[in-house]
Amino acid sequence: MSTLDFTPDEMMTIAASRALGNDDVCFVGIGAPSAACNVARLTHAPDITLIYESGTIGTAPEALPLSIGDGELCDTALTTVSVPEMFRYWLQGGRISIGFLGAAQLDRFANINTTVIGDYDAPKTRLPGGGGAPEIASSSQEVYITMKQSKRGFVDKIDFFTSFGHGEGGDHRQRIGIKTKGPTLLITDLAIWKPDPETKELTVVSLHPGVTKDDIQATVGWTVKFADKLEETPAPTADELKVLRDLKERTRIAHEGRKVERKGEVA
Amino acid sequence: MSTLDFTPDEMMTIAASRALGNDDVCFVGIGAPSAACNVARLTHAPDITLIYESGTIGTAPEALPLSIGDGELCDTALTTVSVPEMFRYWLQGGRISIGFLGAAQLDRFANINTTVIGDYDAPKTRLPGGGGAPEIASSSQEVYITMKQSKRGFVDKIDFFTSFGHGEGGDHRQRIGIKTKGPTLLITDLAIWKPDPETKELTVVSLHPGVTKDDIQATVGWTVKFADKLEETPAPTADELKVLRDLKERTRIAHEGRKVERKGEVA
Amino acid sequence: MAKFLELKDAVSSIISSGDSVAFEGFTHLIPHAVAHEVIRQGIDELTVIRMTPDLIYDQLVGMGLVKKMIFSYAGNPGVGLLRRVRDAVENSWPRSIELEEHSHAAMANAYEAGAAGLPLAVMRGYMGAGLKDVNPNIKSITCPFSGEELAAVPALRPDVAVIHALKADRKGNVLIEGIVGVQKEAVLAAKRSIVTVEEIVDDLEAHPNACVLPHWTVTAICVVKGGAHPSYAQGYYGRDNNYYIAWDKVAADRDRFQSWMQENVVAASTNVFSERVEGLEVNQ
Amino acid sequence: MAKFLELKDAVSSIISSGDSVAFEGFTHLIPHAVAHEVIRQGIDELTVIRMTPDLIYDQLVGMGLVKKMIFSYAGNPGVGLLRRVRDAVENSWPRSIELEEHSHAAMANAYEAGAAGLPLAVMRGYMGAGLKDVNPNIKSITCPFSGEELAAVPALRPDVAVIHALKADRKGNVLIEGIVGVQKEAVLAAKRSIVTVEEIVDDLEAHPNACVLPHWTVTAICVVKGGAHPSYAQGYYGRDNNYYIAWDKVAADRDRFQSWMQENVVAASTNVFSERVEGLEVNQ
Repeated sequence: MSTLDFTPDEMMTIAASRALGNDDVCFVGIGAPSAACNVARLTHAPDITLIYESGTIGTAPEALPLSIGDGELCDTALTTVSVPEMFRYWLQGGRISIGFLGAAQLDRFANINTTVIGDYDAPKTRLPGGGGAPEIASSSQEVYITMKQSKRGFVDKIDFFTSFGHGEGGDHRQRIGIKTKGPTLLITDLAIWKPDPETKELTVVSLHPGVTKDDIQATVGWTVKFADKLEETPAPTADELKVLRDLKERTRIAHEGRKVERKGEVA
Repeated sequence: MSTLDFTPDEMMTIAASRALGNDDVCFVGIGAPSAACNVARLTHAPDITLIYESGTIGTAPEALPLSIGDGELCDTALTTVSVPEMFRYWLQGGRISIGFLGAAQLDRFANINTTVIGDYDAPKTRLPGGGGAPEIASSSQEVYITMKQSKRGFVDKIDFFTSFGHGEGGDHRQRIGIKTKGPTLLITDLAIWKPDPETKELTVVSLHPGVTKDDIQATVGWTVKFADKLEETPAPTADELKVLRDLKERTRIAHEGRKVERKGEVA
Repeated sequence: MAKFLELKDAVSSIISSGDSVAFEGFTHLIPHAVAHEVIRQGIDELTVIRMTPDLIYDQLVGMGLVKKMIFSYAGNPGVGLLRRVRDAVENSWPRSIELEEHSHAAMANAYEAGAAGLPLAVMRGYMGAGLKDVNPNIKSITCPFSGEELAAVPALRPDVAVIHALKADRKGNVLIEGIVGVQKEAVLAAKRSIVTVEEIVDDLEAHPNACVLPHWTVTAICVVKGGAHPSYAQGYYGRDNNYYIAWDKVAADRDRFQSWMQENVVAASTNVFSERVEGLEVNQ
Repeated sequence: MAKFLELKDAVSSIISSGDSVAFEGFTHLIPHAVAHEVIRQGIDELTVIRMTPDLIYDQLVGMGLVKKMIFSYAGNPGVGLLRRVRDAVENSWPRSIELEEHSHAAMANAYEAGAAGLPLAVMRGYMGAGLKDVNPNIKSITCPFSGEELAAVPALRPDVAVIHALKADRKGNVLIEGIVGVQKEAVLAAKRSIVTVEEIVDDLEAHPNACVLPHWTVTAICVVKGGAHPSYAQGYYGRDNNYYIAWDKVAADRDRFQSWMQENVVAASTNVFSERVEGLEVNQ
């Protein structure tokens, strides 16, 4: 961490948390999105509504869940609905302001692949698949994406269209009948990206502290566009860092669970 | 009541109750069907499942509800589901063994009208309409109908097809794609009727005690078919009568409600 | 985001003449107080949507405020016919009304589809039923897998949904319990909503899977104790069955109806509802 | 009509080789004990259906019992990939399996449609998504009212649904609470069902609108305390997160996987589940 008192991962989570507001209704994916949404809730957006696809609405976990459906999410939720209802009334019903997605592969138009590396029928790597993502991408009012930058992940051409971002760019979403905005924000460990208003190509609008344009290009498989007025992401505040680290510590303790060895123990 | 110790109405309710068994799952209409289903539950079929379209499943009211959704139905139910779920999972899902309907008009093929007398667009009498009946008639495994006989109700031609019985008879149901049996039993204040296995025309199979063929024909607007082996419906037993009368008395007391006059009193 | 408003202000700011308004409550929790406020404010040319029109639509129709009624069962439950609705349909008094008539299954599915953001509901229904012939909003689709022809009806998307619920918390989260009907669907299907409640509490004390409307799905919440009378509120007060029985006589006669409405609705205020449920309370 | 059976007898009498079986439970209440019994009995050529295949399908697939998998997310939740499923898909070890892949929304809708007795589910989905091109069971219908093209998938109608629930009463009525997932839909959609429960009680003490499966909708009920482990049972025991994390290493290696399965599943009995949740109990 040398001169800076935070990791790129922490910067990513905190930058993502800042993009969320009190009135947002977020459909939260597991991992980085979950951390960002809960940091927002524990800092500047205490009234944000967090929804996990397991059916928990208005949840406020003390520690981060390992899965999308830990008991903690239900215990602290306003209410918990069935999974069909979640996808029909709450996601398809247009009630989600921000759908928060991660990705294995991402292209310059924010199309996402989490299905396969290689050919679908004879994959090099079979990934978990889309889960809720195909409809989160089309039914949420906006989509935020958060993932670490790497040549493996930021590719010129994704192997499978798990969920549609801006397609081939421009008005491609509208042309195929999608009425929502799609990806409007990408937060990585290095930068903040937004789609160009016209072409919809992802464009770096803010570099995290200490990150150079070369660092960006070195981790991306296409020629990166930078905004004319490139900003620097404000470093995490002491308060933001404390909230995030306390949350991670509570999470660590919570997931440690039981210590006794028993029959059928896998470890 | 002269020589007999019960009314035709009591005979109707008790005869209907006898047609129900412990394993039946009944979709119960208000009025005579509700009384019959609860008498069955309180006599020979204690484990019968009664479902009201308001969403109450496995209900066991102390007194008969006035409406399809009195609080008593929910208080005594195994569970209460939403109305969309009731019609989707429970009725359309094929889980109802007996749908119990009444009618304003009925024809010889057990088609039912509860919508209008006269022309639909300029009705002589606007009746309440179908409510759940159109789909109760097509989705229940079987339909039982209970109503009092009268020339006004038992007509040669119904004014409106609120719900489809056997259409024009024969295999008309199958021809229009309905897979359930449809009306298999009609219980009136005078007799028990069943559709002819071939033509599906309603046929009197059992006369209630003291009722003659002429009594039947005098209350029906078409030439009535009688079964070759016409039976006599066993008179209500003392136990059946006691259960029904106690139920009606509990119902009378329950519906009496509050006695105080208040502002906004309608009476 | 739910605002806490006086009923008068909620109705005047949320419902306008010409709106389509779903007043829902399946026997339980019927929003009578809101309907009476609509009558007092004379909001007219309404398209009213309700599975079981019941007394409140007898009153709204009888007062001439209704242009069109979308419904599936227009009866006084357990009592008989709705005499004011009949008079409008049969004799155009006090005005003619347009009817769009469905089955319960279709209405319930159409609300569900509205809540789910779909343009249509698909069901196995209306087979051999006459409503298909008189309601052009009953169409069909063919299942591309089985070839089966299924009924299709347009989703319901009212301008306003009006419901009565048990209680809300201070953030505006709303609890419905017991016979929940189609109220959640109606609110989620509508552009705006008014929810009257028996009380505001610190904590809903709701079961994890209870029927709760989050505060950000509701437009306005108004406390109206007894606001469902003569319908009932589970755990608060019972159904006033005698009132339903007696209504039949009030509604039977145009003059009696009008003077009753004048005295008990037009000249009354929202507070009367709490008095009307006195003696009907149940133990919670 | 629910029968109370020993798990062994329920599995042998209800699930046969070649059946389509939905094991459901969305993170919560995953029916591990039943899956292990299926493995012990070597019931094979299964079409398994599950939104989130999870460890139990890693185990069933790794043991070669699965012919086809219908699913929407094949991951170890919060941990990573399912290594046995990967090995089957990428290397056909121990056999090749057929995949029918959907989105969560489509699977949830397809169960819903199955429970509702419909042949298809209609949704706004798969827009611009690649699964449309690789799954012939994703088609479309056109709304006859709006003209909108909507996605259509066939209803799921499994031969058998397998779930773990919290408790049953002595009549066989079953209570599910907390994250209820798609279990009710799966049971109602299926021809037959096996429900394991934590306990049998005199009274479910359920909330009026709780998720309850009436006894006549369930084929067999088996008491298996801890039967969801390493998943959890709300109010009984917590999720064994470490087990999920550790599974990643077991599944990474074919030999280790096989010896683990031999020791902990094939040579084990149903009783081990109650031991496995010791120390994970939560206060009810």
